[in-house]
Amino acid sequence: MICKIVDSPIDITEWMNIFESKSLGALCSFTGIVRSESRGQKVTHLEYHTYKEMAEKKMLQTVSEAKNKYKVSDLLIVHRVGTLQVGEIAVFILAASAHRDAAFKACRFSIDRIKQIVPIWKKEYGEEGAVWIEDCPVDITQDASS
Amino acid sequence: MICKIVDSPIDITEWMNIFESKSLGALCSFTGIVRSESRGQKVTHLEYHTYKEMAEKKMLQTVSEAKNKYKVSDLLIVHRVGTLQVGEIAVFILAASAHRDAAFKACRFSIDRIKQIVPIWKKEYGEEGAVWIEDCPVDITQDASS
Amino acid sequence: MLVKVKCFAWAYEVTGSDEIEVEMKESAKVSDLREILSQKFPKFSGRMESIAVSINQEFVGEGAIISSSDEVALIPPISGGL
Amino acid sequence: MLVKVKCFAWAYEVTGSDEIEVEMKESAKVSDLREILSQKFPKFSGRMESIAVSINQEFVGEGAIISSSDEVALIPPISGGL
Repeated sequence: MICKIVDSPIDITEWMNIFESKSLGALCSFTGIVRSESRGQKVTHLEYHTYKEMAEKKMLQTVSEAKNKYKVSDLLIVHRVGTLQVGEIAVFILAASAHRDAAFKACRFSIDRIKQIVPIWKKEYGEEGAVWIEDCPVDITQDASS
Repeated sequence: MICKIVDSPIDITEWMNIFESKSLGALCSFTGIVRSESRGQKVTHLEYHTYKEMAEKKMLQTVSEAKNKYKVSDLLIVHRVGTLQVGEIAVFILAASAHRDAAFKACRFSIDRIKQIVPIWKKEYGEEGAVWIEDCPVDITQDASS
Repeated sequence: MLVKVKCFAWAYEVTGSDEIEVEMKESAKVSDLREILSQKFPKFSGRMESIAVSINQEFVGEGAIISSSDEVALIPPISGGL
Repeated sequence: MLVKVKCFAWAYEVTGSDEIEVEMKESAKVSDLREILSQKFPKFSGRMESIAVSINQEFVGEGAIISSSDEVALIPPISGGL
């Protein structure tokens, strides 16, 4: 189980082979990349801010929930913060399991869960100025580890 | 859209960055790795056989179905055949989309669909001899592109 | 007519060859092919139903008509992917 | 008591600081904190409800009691990931 918040570019090839492969079976990865357009506006760059100590704690909670819910053998979450250009990787998730169903579900769960409970904020810079993206007001009733 | 059957090792890092990233948003990958155990038996190696011309055709059908069903911008399927050792990659799938939901669904659909319609066979070699794995008798009523 | 039939996976092991030639009457159907093969290779017994048949790289039903120029194949249950 | 409150994202822009000090009565609750901040920073008006509050890096409800040694933070709607 690895959870990391980094402020330098994410090199997928560095992470893709992180897990010992002999007993894995299935690997599912998710990569989130900064798009050149958002909400109909041209994006020049993004700024990701974080409450780092809490974010790392909530990422650990996320992988531990995923591990309890699905039979995954290992899970990695790397999230980048700071200034990101279009085409750069903001988040990378890797779920390993003996079976594909668990790998897919754990990976999907993790990215969805990050968006619910991990304190990271995105400010989008575009032609018409900068705007905080407010995807999800935290619903504290949804936070309890299930 | 790339579909390939190869008989040499699959290098994920070669494929992971294949799509132009500026407008992507979400990438979901699936990697299938030969496990050291199967059906309670220790596996020494696998042999993948294929009906290559038809398999490539059915892989193209798979990506085209995935593209019709989900809003994916691009899709890659690479399947290896021949003799594979434990820990080696048998299949790699990459789905690119503006949104994560489509990327996950297209990737999952593709691996499931491959197992339904692409003529590839796996022979497992273990301590107690070799056995053809028969995951899925082809149901021709399920073949029609939907 | 003489029809060439590709044999994959354990169908290859049953027939002993990756391509066999089968003598059939004109306009024979897939169901006829199954019957001929079952008689010629008793080891298909009880397993013939699990085999799918393709003509020119498309899966076909029992009523499909085979012509001598077709690319016919026996497709045992598949197991691609992980 | 004096409580330190971390301000993230646009909460930082509203208060003008990444950490502010708030004077509160002993055993004050999260709901009290909101009230004090809304008065002190009128720009929170209409947006305070969308902020979650954490104490010692856990999200807490309105009735949670704050002590001066707690690490308190204002968490506007989050938008991590892609």
